[in-house]
Amino acid sequence: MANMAQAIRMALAYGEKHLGVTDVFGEDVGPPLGGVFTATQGLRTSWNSPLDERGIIGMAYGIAVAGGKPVAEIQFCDYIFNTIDLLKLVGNAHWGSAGKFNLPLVVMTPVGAGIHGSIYHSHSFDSIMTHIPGWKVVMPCTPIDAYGLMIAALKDTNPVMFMKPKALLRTKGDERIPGEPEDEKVLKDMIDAPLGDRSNWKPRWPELTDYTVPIGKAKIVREGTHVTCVTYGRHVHWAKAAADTLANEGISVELIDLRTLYPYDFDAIKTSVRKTRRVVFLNEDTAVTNFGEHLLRRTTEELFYELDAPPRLLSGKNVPGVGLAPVLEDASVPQIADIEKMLRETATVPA
Amino acid sequence: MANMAQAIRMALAYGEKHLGVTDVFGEDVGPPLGGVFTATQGLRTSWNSPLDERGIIGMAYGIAVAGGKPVAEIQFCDYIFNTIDLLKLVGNAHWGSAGKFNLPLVVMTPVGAGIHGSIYHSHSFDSIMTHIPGWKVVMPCTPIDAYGLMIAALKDTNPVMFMKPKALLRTKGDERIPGEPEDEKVLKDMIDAPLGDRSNWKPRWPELTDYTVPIGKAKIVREGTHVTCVTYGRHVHWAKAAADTLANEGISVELIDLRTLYPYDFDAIKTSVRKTRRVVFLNEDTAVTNFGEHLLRRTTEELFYELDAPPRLLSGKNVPGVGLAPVLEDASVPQIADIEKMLRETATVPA
Amino acid sequence: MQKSTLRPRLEPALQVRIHDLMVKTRCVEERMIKMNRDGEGFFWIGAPGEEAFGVPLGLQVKKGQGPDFDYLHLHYRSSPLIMAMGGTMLDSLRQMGMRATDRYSAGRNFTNHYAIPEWNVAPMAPTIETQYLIAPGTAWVQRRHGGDGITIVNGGDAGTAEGDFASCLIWSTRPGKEIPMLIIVVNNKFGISTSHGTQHGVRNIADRGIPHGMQTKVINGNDVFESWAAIDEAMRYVRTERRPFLLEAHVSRLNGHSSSSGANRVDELDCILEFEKQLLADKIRTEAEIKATWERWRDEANACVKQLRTEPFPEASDIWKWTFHNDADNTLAKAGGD
Amino acid sequence: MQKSTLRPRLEPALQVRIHDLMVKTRCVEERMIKMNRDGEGFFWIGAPGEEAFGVPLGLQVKKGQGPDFDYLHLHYRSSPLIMAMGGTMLDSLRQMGMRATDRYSAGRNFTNHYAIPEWNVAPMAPTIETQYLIAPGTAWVQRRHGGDGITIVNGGDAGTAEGDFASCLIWSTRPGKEIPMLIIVVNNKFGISTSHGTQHGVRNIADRGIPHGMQTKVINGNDVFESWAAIDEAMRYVRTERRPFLLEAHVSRLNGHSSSSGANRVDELDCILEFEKQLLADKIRTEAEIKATWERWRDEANACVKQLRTEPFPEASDIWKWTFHNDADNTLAKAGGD
Ligand SMILES: Cc1ncc(C[n+]2csc(CCOP(=O)(O)OP(=O)(O)O)c2C)c(N)n1
Ligand SMILES: Cc1ncc(C[n+]2csc(CCOP(=O)(O)OP(=O)(O)O)c2C)c(N)n1
Ligand SMILES: [Mg+2]
Ligand SMILES: [Mg+2]
Repeated sequence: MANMAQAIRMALAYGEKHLGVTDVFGEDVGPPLGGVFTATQGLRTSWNSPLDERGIIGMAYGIAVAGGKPVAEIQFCDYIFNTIDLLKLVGNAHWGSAGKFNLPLVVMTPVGAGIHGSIYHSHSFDSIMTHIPGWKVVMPCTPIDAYGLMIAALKDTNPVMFMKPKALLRTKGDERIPGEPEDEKVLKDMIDAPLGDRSNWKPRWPELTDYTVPIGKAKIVREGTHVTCVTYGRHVHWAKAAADTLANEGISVELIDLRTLYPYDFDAIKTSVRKTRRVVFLNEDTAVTNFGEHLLRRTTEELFYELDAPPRLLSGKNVPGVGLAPVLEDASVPQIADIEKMLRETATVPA
Repeated sequence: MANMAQAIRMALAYGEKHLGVTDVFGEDVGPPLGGVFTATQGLRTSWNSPLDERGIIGMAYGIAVAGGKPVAEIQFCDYIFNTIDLLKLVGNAHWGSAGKFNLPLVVMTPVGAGIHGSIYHSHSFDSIMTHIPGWKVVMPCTPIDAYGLMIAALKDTNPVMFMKPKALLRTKGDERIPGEPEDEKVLKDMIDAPLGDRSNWKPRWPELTDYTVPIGKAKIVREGTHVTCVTYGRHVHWAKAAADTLANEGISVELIDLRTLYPYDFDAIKTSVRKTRRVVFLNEDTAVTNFGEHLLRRTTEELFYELDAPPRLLSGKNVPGVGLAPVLEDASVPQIADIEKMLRETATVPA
Repeated sequence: MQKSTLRPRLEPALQVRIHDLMVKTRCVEERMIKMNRDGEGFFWIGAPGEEAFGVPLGLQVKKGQGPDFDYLHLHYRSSPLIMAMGGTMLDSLRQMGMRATDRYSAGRNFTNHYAIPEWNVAPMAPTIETQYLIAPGTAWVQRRHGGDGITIVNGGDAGTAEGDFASCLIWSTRPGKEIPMLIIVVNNKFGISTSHGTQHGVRNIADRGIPHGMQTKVINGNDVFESWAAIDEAMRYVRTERRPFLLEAHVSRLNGHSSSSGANRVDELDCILEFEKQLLADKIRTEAEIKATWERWRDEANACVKQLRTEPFPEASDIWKWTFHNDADNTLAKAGGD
Repeated sequence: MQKSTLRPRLEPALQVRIHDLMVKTRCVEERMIKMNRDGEGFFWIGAPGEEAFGVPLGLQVKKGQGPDFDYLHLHYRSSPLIMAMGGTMLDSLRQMGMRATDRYSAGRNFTNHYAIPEWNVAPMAPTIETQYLIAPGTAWVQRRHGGDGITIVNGGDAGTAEGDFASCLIWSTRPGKEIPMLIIVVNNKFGISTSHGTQHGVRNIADRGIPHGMQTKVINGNDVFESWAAIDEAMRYVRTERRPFLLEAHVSRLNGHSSSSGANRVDELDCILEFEKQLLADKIRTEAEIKATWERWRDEANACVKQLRTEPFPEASDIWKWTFHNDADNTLAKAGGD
């Protein structure tokens, strides 16, 4: 099975061939490295940029104005925070020009903790990003969704922020990418750059086909009846693990992978919460002015009378960073045990 | 009575004289202009910076490291969004250095709509700013609170973001600043720069005295029993107007001016909501991942069983900007009628 | 004075045309200032004093849509350029008047903030200097596309303190990946109230291009002839060499920064008066012709204001338009945001 | 080769001391790389290859607290400087080992990220180039304070593409408000995998200071003698003239970018070996003495690792410490965030 980095790479290769992608660029995105997580190895249109995030976002904007289809990478979302004004400009271009210009561009960036990244390679970006109007925001948690969401992003005529859960980039899924060879060694041979000299290397892309995960559509990862858990990114997997444990205790968790953070699938949340009457919103961004609080607010406003328990947020702690020592990281970011605990509490508190 | 710009200026003059303020700086902050809203006219330590917001925040950080006490201005918060990474670094310096360095600095910036500022002079900053740990965040709604909060900010040994509600900077309060002369013309003569040539002008500051509005303390602006409204900045005044109207209908609104957005006075909110059992959070930032949603979330989690009605958020609309035409601005930002409506609905919905 | 050598290059007919456009621009700006004073518009910012540079620039733009034509990334003092390209007074005044008919922003943006896809004029924002980051993107596409279309970016002197200006120098001179871009700095010696010399240690702003191996030039942008020649030279170079050129033009700021500082006329050299002296001396125009030009455009401006007064303001529900590129998405967004 | 003229300036005892510190630095870095390989630390980034420049720099710092002394705003390849100032192996290795005893960050930050108030070493973050924005602040205070304390800022070549580098040039040369700052760029010709020459059109990075009227110099930072002399010259200038100096030092990057790229030794000139050749040729050190130096520091590094292994990791509740400067505020913050 392809890992998520390979899946993204294949989606971009598909995009270059079929969807008019003109530039995949950013710091160390082009040869020889092909991205610090290898997500852009071997791409025909990939190139290395200067070390300048503001220049990268500006360039993407300009390419889109001139009819190109750029995919810009910010190496870690920890380094995107000097571009918030530009992201706002991008999100504003269509609205501010009364519909005269739209900017069909994709920005992708790895987010979240989980690779012992310490203070400056562990940031989340969901809260600030969802606060910037005019963007679509997606975050996959499996390679197949990464493939399908990237293709959807490339087809979209709006700016799309594609968040890559850093900790999952090297993990495999259990569904094959359409066109992916059966043997993962074969895939590796075809599309992974060799160690050592790469100057003459060229990838051989499988016969990739179109596969779109529609933007705005959540996925019910696990059906359940006692409590709903709404999350995305790597916490989907942890929530699943927690739900499995809770199943043994007779607690049935309905797990929603939001996949698109904006515009999000509120119907899916509503339907589920109407059924379970209890809900936990889960993510790893810090706790104050957190995107999960938006979902919680809307749920509370619209479904107040249908809730049997206080809706809850489980998020990262509101401290300035994620520490390097594992005990610090684990204390900062929701762990499986924390998820279990909050789901259990929420499922069992008397109505 | 002093207006808010004069109050801030006097607090800074007090700070220069008594609290060790070394630098009040930013774009057009020094002579001749003294700030685009005149909030820094005549200050001894004020100076003009290059047109470079990133440089301004960096400079404040550096001055604080070297033992100075800087007050940096970003001319409009609309132009602070290229410095979010630096604000994060400032908020992180104490935590990341294990307590070795603290940064006693103040950043002040005008926020919000209300002066027909169009897309780029109407932004709010409460949501993103409260999402940045390590900062205290305040926003006054009267000259006297502006004076007292600025003095508190100058005494604080942490970074403080002082948000100036743009639309209120030229409005007067009904309490005199300690030391302020009775006649406002006298005050004007003493501290407002003359029109025309200012090269030889020097202000004569009144005998200002210490007056601190403690950071973290909300103010009950109006007591009430039927519904709580939690807000800050210029919406305090609008909420008051709405509450006055509703009083005629027999609806009693308890109005909380938060004054400090972080760390906020949750006790005040809790006490009030326990009494009224109904609450509306009000601000003009855009609706998705909005700071009011944090307050709403915490209130819901902690007081769920004591709420008789869905807690509500009334905020700016989730569109990329505030349009110039008044009808657009009014449609984007909560107006008195909107506040009335939501307070009325929340107060009267059956328990 | 270089004038004597430069003047012969400009055909009299062209000089007449330039003068006409300079006056047109001045008149539309002055009408906006009046609208502001009359309470018909909240904020004015514009270009009185930049006509001698902006009109020759606008006339030399290769106008059209797509990478074969010039892309423009402009600041808020670009009315001379836009008028010279064929922008109408009515369109500018509609934006000042915040009308629904404002084709640049439908009443959303400040005046002199354009967005014209047919002429490759990218959407403008008042955020100083960000256009210098966006411009390399269109120039990059043009580099790949070939042809002689170039990208033009302009902005003020104070704004060059933003790191974004330096980014532009870096991105336009990447070895072997240079881009066809005319980088302009319009130096009026002030950023709002702050004079250039108090904040910038450079002798010329344009000199900052030199270490990057860039062609540079500093000119008197108050002089039509010098401006025309320098723009011509710079554009030829960029169009053919497909490399950047950094051009600094010194100009006047005749009405101060904006309506925030009163928009009153200040005592600086007026490029239109200077040009008119030349036109008279060279017998290209008579006093009467010049007077008639002013009258015609003043009348036209007044007529436009009359016209726009009959036109509707936007409606409240319009705020929901155009957040996304398709209406279904806007509906979804509205549901989440309302 | 300028060496012949520069060499006599350095006393043999000083040369021995420099060598000792270079070896000390190399040994602590190599021990960190081993810790990383052994799973005792997750990420390594450091300075093998920068010792010939960094040690002479550290030895010439005016060390102390407050504006009378030098302020340092550093990047993550500053171990030679810190070791030369008197930093201990143990402290560096504790940070690598994420121990609670890590005096720079209590187990929070990556290795080689210092924060030393007693030596004016400002808190470090791995955000490239932001230190160039912060440094002018301490230099500004020093300008006002007087004395001969200066501010020193360093960073890499690739990072100069960030606009922040240009901001630093602007803020340090404001006319009449110039600041005493030694601006250093350590040019190892790479940013991670991207070579300098593919992204930067400048001949020398230091040339970018010239339009700002700044003194500049480019040196071979692999050479101890040249480094010492250039730093000496630059510091004298900055200390006395109270103006900035931009110094570019070319160095090797001996173990690649970081542990992310394997941290394997690459084939570039090794400044320690070069220096040792000189020491031998000049009979300042013998083979045996050199060998002993390496052994002593290797042993010391191993002993430190043994020591730190006995030391505790941070505790989960530690995350709540130091968000704010006082505990009451931290308690309040915890209540809101927990
Ligand atoms: C990023 C940003 N910071 C601040 C402002 C506020 N502002 C508007 S115009 C201006 C001065 C610009 O001066 P200059 O670049 O010289 O252009 P000029 O107006 O003189 O043509 C400032 C500070 C802004 N619009 N954008
Ligand atoms: C603002 C920012 N962007 C990106 C990164 C990721 N990053 C870490 S080191 C590095 C390369 C730095 O190259 P250079 O400035 O030459 O310094 P060197 O590592 O070569 O000493 C990059 C891109 C970062 N740390 N900060
Ligand atoms: Mg200017
Ligand atoms: Mg480098």
